[in-house]
Amino acid sequence: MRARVYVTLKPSVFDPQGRTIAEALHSLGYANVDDVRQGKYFELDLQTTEVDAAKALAAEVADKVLANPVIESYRVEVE
Amino acid sequence: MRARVYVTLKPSVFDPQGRTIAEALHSLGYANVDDVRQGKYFELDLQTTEVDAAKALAAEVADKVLANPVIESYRVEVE
Amino acid sequence: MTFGVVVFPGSNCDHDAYHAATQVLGERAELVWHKDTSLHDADVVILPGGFAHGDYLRTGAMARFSPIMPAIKAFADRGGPVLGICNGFQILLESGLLPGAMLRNRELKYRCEHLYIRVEQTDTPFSRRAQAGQVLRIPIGHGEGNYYADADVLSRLESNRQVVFRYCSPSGQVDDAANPNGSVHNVAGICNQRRNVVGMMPHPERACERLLGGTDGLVILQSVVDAVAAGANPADVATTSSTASTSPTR
Amino acid sequence: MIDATVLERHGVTPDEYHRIVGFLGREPNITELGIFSVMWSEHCSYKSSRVHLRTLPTEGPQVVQGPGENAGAVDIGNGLAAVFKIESHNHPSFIEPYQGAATGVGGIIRDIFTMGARPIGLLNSLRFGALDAPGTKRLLEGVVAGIAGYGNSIGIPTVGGEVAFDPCYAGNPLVNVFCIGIAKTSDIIKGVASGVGNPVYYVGAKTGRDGIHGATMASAEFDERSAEKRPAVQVGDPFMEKLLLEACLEVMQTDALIGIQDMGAAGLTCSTTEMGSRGGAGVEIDVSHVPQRETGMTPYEIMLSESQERMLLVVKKGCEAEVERIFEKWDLHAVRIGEVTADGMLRVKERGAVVAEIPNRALTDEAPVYRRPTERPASLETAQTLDLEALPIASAPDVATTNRVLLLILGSPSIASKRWIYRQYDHMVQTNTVVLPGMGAGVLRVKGTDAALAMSVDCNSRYCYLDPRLGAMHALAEAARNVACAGARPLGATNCLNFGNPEKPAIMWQFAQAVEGLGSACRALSIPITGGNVSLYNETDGKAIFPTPVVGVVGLLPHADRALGRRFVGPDDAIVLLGEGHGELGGSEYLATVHGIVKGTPPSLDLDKERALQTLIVGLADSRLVRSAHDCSDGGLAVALAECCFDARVGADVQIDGVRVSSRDTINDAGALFGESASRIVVSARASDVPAVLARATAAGVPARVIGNTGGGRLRIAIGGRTAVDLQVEEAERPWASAIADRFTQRVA
Ligand SMILES: Nc1ncnc2c1ncn2[C@@H]1O[C@H](COP(=O)(O)OP(=O)(O)O)[C@@H](O)[C@H]1O
Ligand SMILES: [Mg+2]
Repeated sequence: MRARVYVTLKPSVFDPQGRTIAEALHSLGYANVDDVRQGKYFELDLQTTEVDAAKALAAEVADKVLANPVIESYRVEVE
Repeated sequence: MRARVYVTLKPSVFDPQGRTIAEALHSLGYANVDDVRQGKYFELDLQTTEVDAAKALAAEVADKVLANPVIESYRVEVE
Repeated sequence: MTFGVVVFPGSNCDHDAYHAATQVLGERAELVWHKDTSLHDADVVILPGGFAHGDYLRTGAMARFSPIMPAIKAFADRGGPVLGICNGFQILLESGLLPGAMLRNRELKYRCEHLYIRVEQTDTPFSRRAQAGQVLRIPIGHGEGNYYADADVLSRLESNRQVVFRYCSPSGQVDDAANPNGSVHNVAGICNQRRNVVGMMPHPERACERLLGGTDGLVILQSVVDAVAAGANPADVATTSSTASTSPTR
Repeated sequence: MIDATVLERHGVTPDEYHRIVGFLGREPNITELGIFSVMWSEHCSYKSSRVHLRTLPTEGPQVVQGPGENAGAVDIGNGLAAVFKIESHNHPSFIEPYQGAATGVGGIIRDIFTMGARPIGLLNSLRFGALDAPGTKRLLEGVVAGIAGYGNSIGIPTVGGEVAFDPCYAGNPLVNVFCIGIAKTSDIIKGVASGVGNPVYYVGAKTGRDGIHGATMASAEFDERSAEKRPAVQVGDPFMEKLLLEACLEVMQTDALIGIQDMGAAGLTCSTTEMGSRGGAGVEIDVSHVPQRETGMTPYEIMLSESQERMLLVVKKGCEAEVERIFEKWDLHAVRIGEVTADGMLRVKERGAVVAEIPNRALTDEAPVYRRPTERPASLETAQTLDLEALPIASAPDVATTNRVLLLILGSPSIASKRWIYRQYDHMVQTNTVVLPGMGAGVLRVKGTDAALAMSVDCNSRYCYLDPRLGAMHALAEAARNVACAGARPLGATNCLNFGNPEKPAIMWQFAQAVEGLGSACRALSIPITGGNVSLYNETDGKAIFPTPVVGVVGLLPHADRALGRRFVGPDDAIVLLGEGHGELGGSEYLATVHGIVKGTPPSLDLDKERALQTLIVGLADSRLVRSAHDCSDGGLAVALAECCFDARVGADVQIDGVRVSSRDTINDAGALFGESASRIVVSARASDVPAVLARATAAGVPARVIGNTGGGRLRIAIGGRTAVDLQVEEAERPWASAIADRFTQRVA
């Protein structure tokens, strides 16, 4: 089973990388892009075949390893 | 309107970060996680209000700037 | 002759290249701001190391859109010698002047130290003074120097003899133990098909003075001084092919 | 509106509040209270430390700038000055190691370029709990990556530092970062605001709610517009700082600038008031002009935000366009937010309406100063009592056991090679690095001259715990000795005083003692203090760290190519020991690593002897009479000798005298090999130069003796003719080289 984990900086944390990308896009003429925030994205291949177990496992892994709870939050999806 | 862009290394490209995380997870006892691949995730705030236009814009930005076609592929979602 | 050293926002080895060109080689050099659209009278262009635009998206990803890039492309198309060092190499890859891409070092850590590279090809403007198979001790300093190209591109690179430098042991052995970042085929530097554009991860400008622990980088910079003096369009440079083995032992 | 709870949340005592009301002649509003609270905080006002710091020697003919500006500066000849300072980022690094360390690097770099100097080098001094304790590796990895992430990106080489591990830092790691830059002495720029009507500019990152300190945080209770939750963690933006660095240095080339200061701790508040107070002027700003990253920010939040990568400039009237143009070139927008006034007030407006009005002096010069009570901790007696006879070891020495002990010490993380760490730092960018990290003090040549600067940061906190006064003297002496070993004459020092809670008399005693010791060592060695930083309240669960006064010393080598490293250069050189060992084991690495105790009194330190030794080694280097020099400190002579062999793979065959510190010979051997007597240097010299070396030493009054020769593949040390240590250099090097790296092996197939 495949789980997807999305890790993003908490909304209150400044994201200089996203801002720099947004500014670069503006200078390329993409004025319609107001803002960019950059996060991380993980695909996990799990041996689990049950959706709930997979979700729980992915969330635990996200919480413990993939995300830094001090500044980041995460979201888990299972397909 | 918000667009989400997911950038991942092509399957044929070795992902040292994903590999390292997978190994770390194994050593922490998560034997159920077969493999991990790490990608990037972008949230774009667009001024566009039409779904199709937003999608097209996000795809263009992804294609031109956010992803490197030599090693990466991308996926776009609009909410 | 004049070195044109391009300054991107976030370049930080620009002054080092400038120093090597002017103070060590005694040549002229000019810093070219990335928003310029002309290289003025540069005879050779250096894209220096550093972190253009912070390398926030990908190394070199944003620099390739700089206003100066069309002039660099045109210069390269005319056969002018272009050297991308470290971040400059990454920019050349992103802008398509050289094939392939960079991944993070396989150990995921930035790595700075003196290393050894073997000169594989001597028919480029940046290696013509070296001996084929010569081992150079030159520092690296990068977190994303893990060169990648897919199998087709790689075999084309090898058969066209476009791998100019490979990481090796002090005695010239090309093997995995000598590979600091996981690059395919121990690639430390490559050139384009026309051989006038060279990209390399190690920093020759850091190895030009005895005081700083070695002068092996000089051969690279002096090569291009020779090339320009010879008025050589690199395409015309004697194509005496180098003798170093083209496929590394893995 | 302002009640006891609000005061407490701002860390303002009732007495202090009384004084605030006195200065204003009325009750402050919440914005004013916030401004007072940060300016009167320990961090900004030095209220507990100031009376002690005043006693430090800060003068000397070489001093261009002493304490009080953003950084200190010393004259290095050729019309140039070295500008340097050290600063702590302990607490933020504990909360978020990567960003905490990264923003610490960013902050100290701003302090240097603010002075008009181009930063050319960084050092870092790190302290963690035991490396194998839970959490330490993650902290270390994050801190090192953060330092690398910021310093590498901005292009300033990290050329040295120190890392030590001790359980006392488990809940409170220390991250101190040192930066040095070079300026033309005539071009040094100060953080002053002057010239009534001159515009005040803001440039750099936009202001967000980040970094508004918990203790001084506004809450919905006293301001309905503020959000309830604010992150304490700030994210560094080295790319922005690189742009700021280049743009500011370019602006400084013009005559448009009156003064400049970075917005560090207490952000806009601190920079406006300090600049005004230094210039004897007032500053008036309108917060509505301040670029903001978030919506609905209050004046309180804007004034107290500690968003990174921001600078405040006072520009000559009429030069606005010139300044704005330079910043635009670097894609930075300099924004005029106010002007210099004549009335000495900090006046803050919001869309024209005054929201705070405070005399600058009340915030700076008139800030509270406390002479807090001190008391020698009773427990010190026990700690200082060391009974060598009680150590559980055999009495008859044998080579195998002593070899094992040496290997154990070499593999102790505090002693072991820090290569795994400094390999992650770009230490060569700017092409000035003459002596690489790992070889002793960092040495950077000064382009355009023959000279080089040497620098080192040091502190043995075990010594400082056992005797803070003597420990601090050792810290200065060791840093200076490391610099001298590179061949450089020490010119000046900076210090970062990391201590526990100053409201506890025992901690305050440690602090007072350490400052006293530091001052007396500085005077004896003629090394003035040009600046520094104090970090107090380093405690977790009421348990303080060892007192850790980290000292950074900067020295000058007239000829860069005469710099020395620790490593033996080749075989058949004579090994000479300068100075004498007395087998002092108190507070030693030997006791800590082998016996797990921190006890006794630190080695004695005779500053006259130290001075003679340092003068001698600088002269020997300058005359090219020695080929390598290595300070003998942590781990003693045996460790120093081993380190001279490492990386070079040159062996050594050495005979030393025994010492008598115990009835048992094993302990006497330990004293001779691992005792940490001060003022000793191991040098190597060509055999033909030995007479000259010894003659110089005699003339200087420094004991010196040939103790052996370099060469071969073994490290052999005999004591009084009897072999004590005998190891293959490679075997000795293994635990030293791999102790840290092996704990992080992360190799992907
Ligand atoms: N955190 C660090 N960053 C860079 N270099 C370091 C660091 N820690 C130690 N080093 C380098 O390793 C070497 C040994 O450090 P240390 O044991 O403190 O030396 P010494 O005993 O001479 O004071 C020095 O050259 C020092 O600069
Ligand atoms: Mg030290």
